[in-house]
Amino acid sequence: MNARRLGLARLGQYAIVLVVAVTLNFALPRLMPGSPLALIAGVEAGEMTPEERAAVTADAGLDEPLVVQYLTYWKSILTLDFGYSFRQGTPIEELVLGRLPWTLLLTLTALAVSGTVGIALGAFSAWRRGSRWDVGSLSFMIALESTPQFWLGMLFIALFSVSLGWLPSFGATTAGADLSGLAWVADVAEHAALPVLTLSILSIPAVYMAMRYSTLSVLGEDYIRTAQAKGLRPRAVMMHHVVRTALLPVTTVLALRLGWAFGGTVVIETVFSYPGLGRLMYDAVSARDYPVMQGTFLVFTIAVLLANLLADSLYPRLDPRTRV
Amino acid sequence: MTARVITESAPEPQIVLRRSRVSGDRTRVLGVIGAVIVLALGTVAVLAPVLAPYDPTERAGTPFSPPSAEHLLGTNDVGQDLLSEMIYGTRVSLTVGIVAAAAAMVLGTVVGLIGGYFPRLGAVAMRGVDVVLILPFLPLLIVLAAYLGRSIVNTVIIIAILIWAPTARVIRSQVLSLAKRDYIVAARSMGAGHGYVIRRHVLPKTLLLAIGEFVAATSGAILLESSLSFLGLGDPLQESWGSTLYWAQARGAFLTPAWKWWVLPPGLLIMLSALGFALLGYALEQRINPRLRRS
Amino acid sequence: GSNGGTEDTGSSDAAGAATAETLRIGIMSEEGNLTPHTYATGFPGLNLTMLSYDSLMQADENGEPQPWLAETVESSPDGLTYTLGLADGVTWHDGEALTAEDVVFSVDYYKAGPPGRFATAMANVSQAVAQDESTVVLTLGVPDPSFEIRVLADVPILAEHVWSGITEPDLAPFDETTNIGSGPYRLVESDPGVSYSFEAHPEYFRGEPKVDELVVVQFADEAGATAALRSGEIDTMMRSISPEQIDVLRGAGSLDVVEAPEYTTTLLVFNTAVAPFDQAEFRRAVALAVDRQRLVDDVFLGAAVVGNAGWVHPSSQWYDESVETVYDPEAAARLLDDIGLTDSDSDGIRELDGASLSFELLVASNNALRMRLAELIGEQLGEVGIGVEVSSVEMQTLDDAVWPGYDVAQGRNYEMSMWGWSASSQADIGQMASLVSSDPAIGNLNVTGYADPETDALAVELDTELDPTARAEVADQLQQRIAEEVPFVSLLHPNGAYGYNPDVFGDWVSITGSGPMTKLSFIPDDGQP
Amino acid sequence: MVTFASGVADLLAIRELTVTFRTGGRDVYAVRGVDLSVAEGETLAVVGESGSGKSVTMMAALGLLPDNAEVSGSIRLGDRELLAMEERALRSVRGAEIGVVFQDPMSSLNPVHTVSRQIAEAIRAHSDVSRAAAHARAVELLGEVGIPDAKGRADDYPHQFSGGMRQRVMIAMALACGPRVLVADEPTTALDVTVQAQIVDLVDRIRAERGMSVIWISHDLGVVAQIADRVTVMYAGRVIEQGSCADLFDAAVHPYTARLLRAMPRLDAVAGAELEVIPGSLPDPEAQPEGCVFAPRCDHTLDQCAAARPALLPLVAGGRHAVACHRAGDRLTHSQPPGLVGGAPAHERSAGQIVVALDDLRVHYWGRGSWRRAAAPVRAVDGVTLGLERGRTLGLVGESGSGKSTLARALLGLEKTSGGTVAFGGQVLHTMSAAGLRKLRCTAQLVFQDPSASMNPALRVEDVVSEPLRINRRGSVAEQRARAGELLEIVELPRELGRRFPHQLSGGQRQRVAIARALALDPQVLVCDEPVSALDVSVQAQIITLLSRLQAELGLSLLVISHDLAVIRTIAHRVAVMYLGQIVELGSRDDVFGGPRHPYTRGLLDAVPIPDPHRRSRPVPLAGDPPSPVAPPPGCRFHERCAFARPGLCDTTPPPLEQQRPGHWTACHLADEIAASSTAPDPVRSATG
Ligand SMILES: Nc1ncnc2c1ncn2[C@@H]1O[C@H](COP(=O)(O)OP(=O)(O)OP(=O)(O)O)[C@@H](O)[C@H]1O
Ligand SMILES: Nc1ncnc2c1ncn2[C@@H]1O[C@H](COP(=O)(O)OP(=O)(O)OP(=O)(O)O)[C@@H](O)[C@H]1O
Ligand SMILES: [Mg+2]
Ligand SMILES: [Mg+2]
Repeated sequence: MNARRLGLARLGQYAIVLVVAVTLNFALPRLMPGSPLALIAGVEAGEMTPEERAAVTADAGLDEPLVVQYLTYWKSILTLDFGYSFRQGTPIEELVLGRLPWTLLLTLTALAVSGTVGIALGAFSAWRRGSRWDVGSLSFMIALESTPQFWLGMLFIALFSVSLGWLPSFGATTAGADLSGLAWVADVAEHAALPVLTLSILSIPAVYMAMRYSTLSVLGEDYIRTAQAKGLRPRAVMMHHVVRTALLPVTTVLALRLGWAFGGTVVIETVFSYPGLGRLMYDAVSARDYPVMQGTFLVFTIAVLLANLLADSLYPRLDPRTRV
Repeated sequence: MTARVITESAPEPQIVLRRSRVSGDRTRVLGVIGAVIVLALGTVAVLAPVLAPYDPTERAGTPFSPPSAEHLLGTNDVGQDLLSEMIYGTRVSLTVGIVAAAAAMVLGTVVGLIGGYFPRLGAVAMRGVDVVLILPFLPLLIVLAAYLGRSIVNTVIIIAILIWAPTARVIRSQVLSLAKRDYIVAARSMGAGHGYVIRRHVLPKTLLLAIGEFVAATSGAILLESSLSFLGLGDPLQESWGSTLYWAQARGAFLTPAWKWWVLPPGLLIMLSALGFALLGYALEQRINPRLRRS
Repeated sequence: GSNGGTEDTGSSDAAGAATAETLRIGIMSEEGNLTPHTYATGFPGLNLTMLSYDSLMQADENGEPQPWLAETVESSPDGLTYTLGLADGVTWHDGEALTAEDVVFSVDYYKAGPPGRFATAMANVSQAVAQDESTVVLTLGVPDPSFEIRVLADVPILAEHVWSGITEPDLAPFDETTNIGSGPYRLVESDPGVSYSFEAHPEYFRGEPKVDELVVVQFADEAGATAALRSGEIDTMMRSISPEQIDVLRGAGSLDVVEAPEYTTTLLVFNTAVAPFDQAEFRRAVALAVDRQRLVDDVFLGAAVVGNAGWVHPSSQWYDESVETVYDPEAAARLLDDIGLTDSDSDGIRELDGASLSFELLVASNNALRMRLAELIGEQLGEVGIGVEVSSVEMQTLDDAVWPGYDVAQGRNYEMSMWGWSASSQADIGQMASLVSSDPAIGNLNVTGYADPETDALAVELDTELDPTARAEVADQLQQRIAEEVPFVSLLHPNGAYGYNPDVFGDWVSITGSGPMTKLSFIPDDGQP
Repeated sequence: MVTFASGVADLLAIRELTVTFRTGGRDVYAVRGVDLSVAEGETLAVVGESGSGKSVTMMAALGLLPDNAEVSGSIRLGDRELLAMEERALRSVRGAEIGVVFQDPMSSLNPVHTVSRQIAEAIRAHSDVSRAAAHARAVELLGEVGIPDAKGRADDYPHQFSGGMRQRVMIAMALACGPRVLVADEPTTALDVTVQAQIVDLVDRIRAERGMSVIWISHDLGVVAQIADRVTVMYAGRVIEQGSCADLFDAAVHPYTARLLRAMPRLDAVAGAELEVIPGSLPDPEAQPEGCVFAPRCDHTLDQCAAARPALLPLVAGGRHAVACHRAGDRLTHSQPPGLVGGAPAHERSAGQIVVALDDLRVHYWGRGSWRRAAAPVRAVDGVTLGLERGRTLGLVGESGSGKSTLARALLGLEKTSGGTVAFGGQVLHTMSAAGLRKLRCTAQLVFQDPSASMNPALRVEDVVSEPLRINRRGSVAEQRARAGELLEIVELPRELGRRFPHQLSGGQRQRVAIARALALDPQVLVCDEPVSALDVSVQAQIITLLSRLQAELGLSLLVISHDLAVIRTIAHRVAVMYLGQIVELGSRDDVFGGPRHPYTRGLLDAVPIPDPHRRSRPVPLAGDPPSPVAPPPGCRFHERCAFARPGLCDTTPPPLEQQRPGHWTACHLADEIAASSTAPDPVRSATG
C-alpha cells in the first residue's frame, strides 16, 4: 500500500526527469553547430538557390518557430510517429527497431556473461579476502577497469581477425549471404563474439567490485555468525546466507549497468562496425540528422530511465524487508 | 549441587591453535603499488624535458621508422619521436585527469552536500543529477566542444561535466547519513546554524570521502580523455596518449607491425596511470569508508 | 562521339581477375536508400546509385562525356536545343523498354520534384519533347557550355512506370519497384547503414557486367574496413586508402592497390574579407611560403599531385601549363615586408597594427591527413613570420564556420581553414567560375568571399562561352588570374589509391580524375564508352 | 580432568583458556586464562563488564573466533576436546550439541529467509530429514517457544516479528537439534524489561523440561539472580570469583564483585539511596599486567597484588566458592548496604515551580515521500501534558517505542510538533523568533544515550566541550578553552583529557564529556535521553551520582528518560510512565514505585528482575507487545494487554489522566478497584512508601 504510493511518487519523479531529458534531447541537436541542410538536400546544397534552400528547410519543418517544433516533437512522441530520417527517408521507428535487436544482443549477452563471471569471482574473492587469490583478482579487475575500451577492441581485431583469421571483425551478419536456421545463428554468434567479448571483459570489473564489496559487508553481519553457530557447512553458509543476501544490492548494479551498457556501446559498435543503435546515433550526430538523433536519444533516455526504475523496483521485490 | 575444585596436578591437555591465515590484509599492498605508479608517472611528467630525448613536436626522424637506437620506440607518421611523445603525453594525461577530476569533485561535492543537507532542495538537485546521468553524452560532448572550442582546458571542462554526477550521489548519501548523526543533532540543539554545522561537522568528513572519490575519478578522467582524443573529439593536436592512439589508428598502425611500438605503449600507459589512481582510490576507500573498515 | 570500346591500358595499372561472381566492397559513410532522390553522399553514394541507373551520356576514361543512353547528341549552334537519339534495345530491370517518354518524364519529374542536384541541373531545361519513340529534344533557357558534362552525363533517367506513382520521391522506400533502373546492376537488398546487395542486369545494353554480384558493406571507419580487407572479409573498398597503407597492402601478398590521379582538391582557404587577407599581396605571400612538394612528400608520402597555382589539375585538358607554381619563402618575406607587415619586436612573428600576425587555422578533426597538412603549413608560414594556431574542430562545425547554411551569401566566420572540393569541381571546368565569382548566383562555392571585377567578368564568360577553343582561352585567363590573385591556395590532389584483392577481381577501369570506383569498371571491354 | 567435589562430571569445561587477537602488530589479550565449567542441567551465569571477555570465551568454545585469534587452553565437552577438533567435527558439535542465542535478535537472523527456513536449516544440517519434516519440526519448535499461531507465521520473515518474538525464534533455532548446552549471550539486553521477563521465563522453562545446561552471559545482575545456579564473574579476561548464586549475592568476597553489587541501582533498595561508585575503568586490553587485573581500582591492594597474578582458589578447600584475590582469606569487610542520599528528600508531594510545561503535545510522523497525505501518521507523542519543576528530576519510563525520545526532542524544539505547545517559563516555543529560539536553546540542553555517537570523532574533547560556546560566540577562543577545562573539572575529569579524542576515552568518560558540554551554556534544564543505558553498571553508578550532584549544586531541572526503572527510581523526584505516546501515570517517585495505580506501571515493575537469588517467585509478566502507534487501539490504549480490562468500558472510552490521589495522576478507569483487589504491596517495595 505504502510501497505502491512510494512507487507512484517515484514514477512522478521519473516523469519529471523524462520531460527535462526530452526537452534537452530536442535542444541538443539544435544547439549543435552545422545544419542538416546538406543531408536533406543531398550534398550539393551549395548549388541551390536561396529559394530552394528555404523550400527544403520548410519541407523538413525546420523553418517553424522553435516552440512549434518542440510541440511537434512532443506530439510525435505521444503518437509514436517520429517522422523520417533526413538522410535515409526511412521512418525513424523502422530504423530504430532495425538496430535495436543488435544492440540488445550485444548488451544482454555481455551483461549475462559479465554478471555471471563478476558475481562468481567477486563472491569468491570476498570469501578468500586478503588471500593471494583475492589480491590477484582484485588487482587484475582494477587493471581491466583501467583498460581503454577502443584499444582492447582494436587489439582484438588485429589479433583474432587479421592475424589469426578466426573471427569476423565487423558487422552483425555476413552481408549478402542468404543464411537461415542454424547457419544464421552461427553466423550471428560469430559476428557478435568479439564485440561481446570486449564488452563483457570490460564490464566484469564493475560487477566484481560490487559483489566483492557487498559480500564483504554481508560477511560481517551477525546472522552469518548465527548460521555458522548452527553448524552449517561453509559452502551452505556461503551459498544460502552470504551470496544470497549479497546479491541484493548487486542486482541494482546490474540493472543500472543495463541502462548504461545500452548507451555505452557506441565505441564498441564503432570499432567493430556493428549495426547497433549506438552507431546509428553516432552517424546521426555526425550528420545532424535531427529526427534520428531525437529518436535515438529518446531510446537511450528511456533505456536509462527504465533501468533506474527496474533497479528501484527490483530491490524491494527481492528484499523481503522492504516487501509489504 | 555441584562444586568444583581445581586439582593442581591434573594433567591438562594444552593445545595451542595458531591463527590459520595471516590476517594482515594483503590488499594494502595495492595502495602502495598505486602510490608508486602515480608517483613514478608524476615524476616523469615533471621531468619530461629532461627525460625526453627529443622535442615531441620536432620532426626528428624518418616517418614510420621502427625502433632503433636513436628512436627507442620508433617514430610516428611525421617522424616525431614516439618515446618523447609518450613522456610528454604523461603531462597532458595526468593534468587533464587530475584537473578534470578535481573540478568534478568540487561540483559533485557542492551539489551532494547541499542536496544531502537540505533534503527538499536535495530532491530537486538529485533530479538534476538524474538528467545529467541519462543524457546522451556524445552530442553533449559535441555541443560543448563546439561552444568551447577544442583545447585542453575545454577537454577538462567536458570531462568534469560528464563525471561529476555520480560523485554528487555518493556525497549526498554520505551527508544524508551524517545529518542524522547524534553529534549533528547535538550541535543543532545547542543553537548551531546550518552554516556552522556544514562547516564544522559535515564538510570535513565529506571532504575525506571526496578525496577518495577524486582519486578514483582521476582514473576515469584519464580514460575518458584518451577515449575523447581517440574518437577525434578531443584535441588530436595535443600530445596526449589518447591522441597518439588517434594518430596510430588514423595512420593504420593497428594493422602493421608498428602496433608493437606505436599502439601498445600509449595503451599500456593509459592503463597504467588509470590503474595507479584506481588502486590508490581503492586503498583510500578502504580507509575512509567506515563500512569497509570494520573487522 | 564514339561508341566503341577502348582497351583498358594506360589509365589503370591494375591487374587481376577480369570477372567475378561476388565482389565485396567496403564503404565508410552512411548512405540512404540508393535512388536518385535518396542517396546521401556524392562519393560513394552517387557512384553506387549510378550502378543501377544510366544517364544520357557517360564520362569516358578521360572524363569526356560520350554518348550512352543517347546514341547521338546534337546541339543547335546557339546552344539552346539538344536533339538526342536514344540507343536501341535498352530495357529497365523489369524488362520494360526504355523510351523517349521516360526521358521526358525524368526531366519533368526532376523539375517538379524537391530541390536537389538533379533538379538544379534540370532547372535550365525549359522544355523536353519526345519526337518519336527514340528521339528527345531538350530546349534550354540559356546556353550552357557545360550542359553535356553537367547534365546529360550526370542526371539518371527514371522509369516513368515506376516513378509516376511516387509523389514524395525523397521518402521513396526501398522496394520491388523503386529499385528499377536501367544500369548494369539492380539493387536487390538495401539495409542503409549496414549493407547493400547488387545483382548484375544480364540484359544490360552495353553487355553483361563483369561481376555477377556486388555486396557493399558499411564500416564505421577506415581502420575497420582496412582490417577487413586485410583479413579477407572484403575484396576492396570505396575509399582511397591512406598513403602509408599503399606499400603495406602491396606487401601483404594477396592484395594490390590501384592508383590513379584524382581531381579531388585540398585547399587552404581564407576569409578574404578580413585584413590582411583582403590584400592580394598578402595572399600571394602565403601561397609562396607554402612548400606544396613537401606537403605531398611528408604527409602523402608522394601519393598526391602538387596543387597548381591556377587551380586546375595537371591531368585535366583545361590545364594551362604557363601558370607557374612557385615555392619561394624569401620572395614571400619580401612581399610581406613590402606591404608593411614586419616583425618589429623580433619575436619571429610579424605585426599588423601592433598586434602580432597570428591566425587560427581550422581543420576538420575527422581528417587526419589534413590535420597533418595544417600542422606543416603552420610551420611553413611560421618561417616567414605568420603565426598560425591549428585548431581541430568537428566537421560540421567547420562547415558551419566556413560555409554557413551552404550559402556563401550568408558570409563566413573564420580566418583560415583547410578545405576541399570533390572531383566533380574539376571535371567540369565551368565550376571554376563558381569558386571565384562574387555573384552568388554564379560563385556559389566562393567560400573565401573573394571579389574582383576582372575575375567576375572572366567567370561570366566561362559560364557562357560556347565555342570550345574560345572557352579554353577564357579558362586559361582565369587560371592566370587565380594564380595572381590567390583567392585560395590549391595545395594538392591526393591520388586515388584503392586496395583490392586481385584474386577476386582486378579489371579496374579508371576515369581520369574520378578513379576506378565507378560502373565503368564492371562494364565489359566492348561496352566501354 | 576437571572434577567436581560431588563427583558429577562437568558437561562443558573450560580450562586455562587464553585468547589473543593479533591485529596488525598490536595484540589484544581478550581472555587471559579462564576456567569455568557447567554441569548437566545447570544454569551458569557469566557476568562482567563490557569487554571483559565473556563473548570471546563462548565463541572460542564454538570455534567461531575470527582468523586472527590465537587460542590456547582446553575446552572439553564431555570427554571430547573441542580445541583439538577438526573444523568438520566441530561443525557437528555446533548447533547440535551447543546451541547459541545471541544478543541482538534484530541482526542475528538473516533478513532474506523465512524464520521456518532458518530453523529447518539448522535441523537439516545435523540430521538427515526431509525438507517437509524439518519444516514441520520448525513449526513445532516455534509453538514451543511461544510464538502465537506458529503455523501461520512460520513462513514470515524476521522483520515481520517484534524484537521479543525474534528472540524466541533465535531460541527455537538454538534448540532445534536438542543441544546439551545452550549458550545465551546477553539474550535480553536489547529488549524491554517486559519482554526480558518473558524470555527469562521461557529459557528457564525449557531448561527444566529438557534437562539442558545453560550458560547465560549477562551484565544484568538482576537477571542473574533470578536464573542462575552458579555465577562466574569475569573481569578483564579473567575469572575473579565464582560460586553458587547465593554465595555471590550474599557473601561476595572479591572486592570487585562486592562493589559491583553495590553499584547497581535496584528496585528493592531504599529509594534515593546513593550508589557506590567504582572509580577508574577496565584496564587496557592490550596491556599485560603482571599481577591482579583489578589492582589499579582496588582499595585493598597489597604489594603482591601488582606483582603476582592471584589464582582462582576455593575459599575453603573443596568448597564451591572460589575467588582470585590475594586477600580472599582476609575477610575484608565491604561497606554496608547503601544508606540514604543526603540531598534528595525521601518523599515529596509539594509541587515546585514549573520551568517547562508541555500542554497536549502531539508529534505525528507522516510517511516519507507520500504524495497523498491521507495515510495514517505514526502517533509518536499523542497528547502529553507535563510539567518540569525547577531543580527537580522528572523520570520518564516506558517500553521501547512509547515516544520518550520524541517527547524529549519536541521539548527541545528539535521536532516539529503536530499539536499542543511547549512553553518555557511562559514562552511558547513555536511562536518564538529564530533569535529567541537560539536563546532558549541555551537554557535547555540534551544529553544523548550514546555518548560516542553524540561527539564528532574528529574533534578533541576540549573542542567538543567548548562547542556550544563557539556556536553561540561566547568569549574568545582562549576563554572558551579555559571554560572547557573548568567544565571538565565539574564533571570530575582531569583537564588534560581535553587534549584527547573521544575514542580515546572510556564509555563513562565520554558520557561525562557529553554532560560537560551540555553544561557549557549554564542551562536550567537538562534532558537526558537514556544517559546510562549504554554503560556498564559500575560506570552507570558514576554517571547517576554525577547527575544528582550537579543538580544539587547547579539547581538544574532534569528530565531523565530511561527504560530501566531502577535507574529512574534512584535518580528521579517525580516519575511519568508513558505508553503509546501518552502518559498513563504521573506522580512522585514513591507514589509511583510504592503504590502504582496503573496496571501498566505495575506490569513494568513486576517485570524488573530483583537481584536477590532468594526472591525468585516471579509474578506473571506483562504479556504481548505494545500495539502499533500508527493505529492505537480505541478506548484505553492499554486494554488489549490489561488483565483487568472491562469490556464495554476500557475498549471504548479512553480514560483521562486524572489526579486520583493528591499529586498522583493516573489514566485508568479501574485504578481504585485494582488497588483494592490485588494482593498487598510487596513488603520491600513499600519500604519507603
Ligand atoms: N575480532 C576481534 N579482534 C580484536 N579484538 C577483539 C575481537 N573481538 C573481541 N575483541 C576484544 O576482546 C575483548 C573481549 O571482548 P568480548 O566481546 O568477549 O567482551 P564481552 O565481555 O562479551 O563484552 P560485552 O558485554 O560488551 O559483550 C574486548 O576488549 C574486545 O575489544
Ligand atoms: N522520524 C520518524 N519517522 C517516523 N516514525 C518515527 C520517527 N521517529 C520515531 N518514530 C516512531 O515513533 C515512535 C516513538 O519513537 P521514540 O523513539 O520516541 O520511542 P522511545 O520511547 O524513545 O523508544 P526507545 O526506548 O526504543 O528509544 C516509534 O514507533 C517510532 O518508530
Ligand atoms: Mg559480548
Ligand atoms: Mg528512545
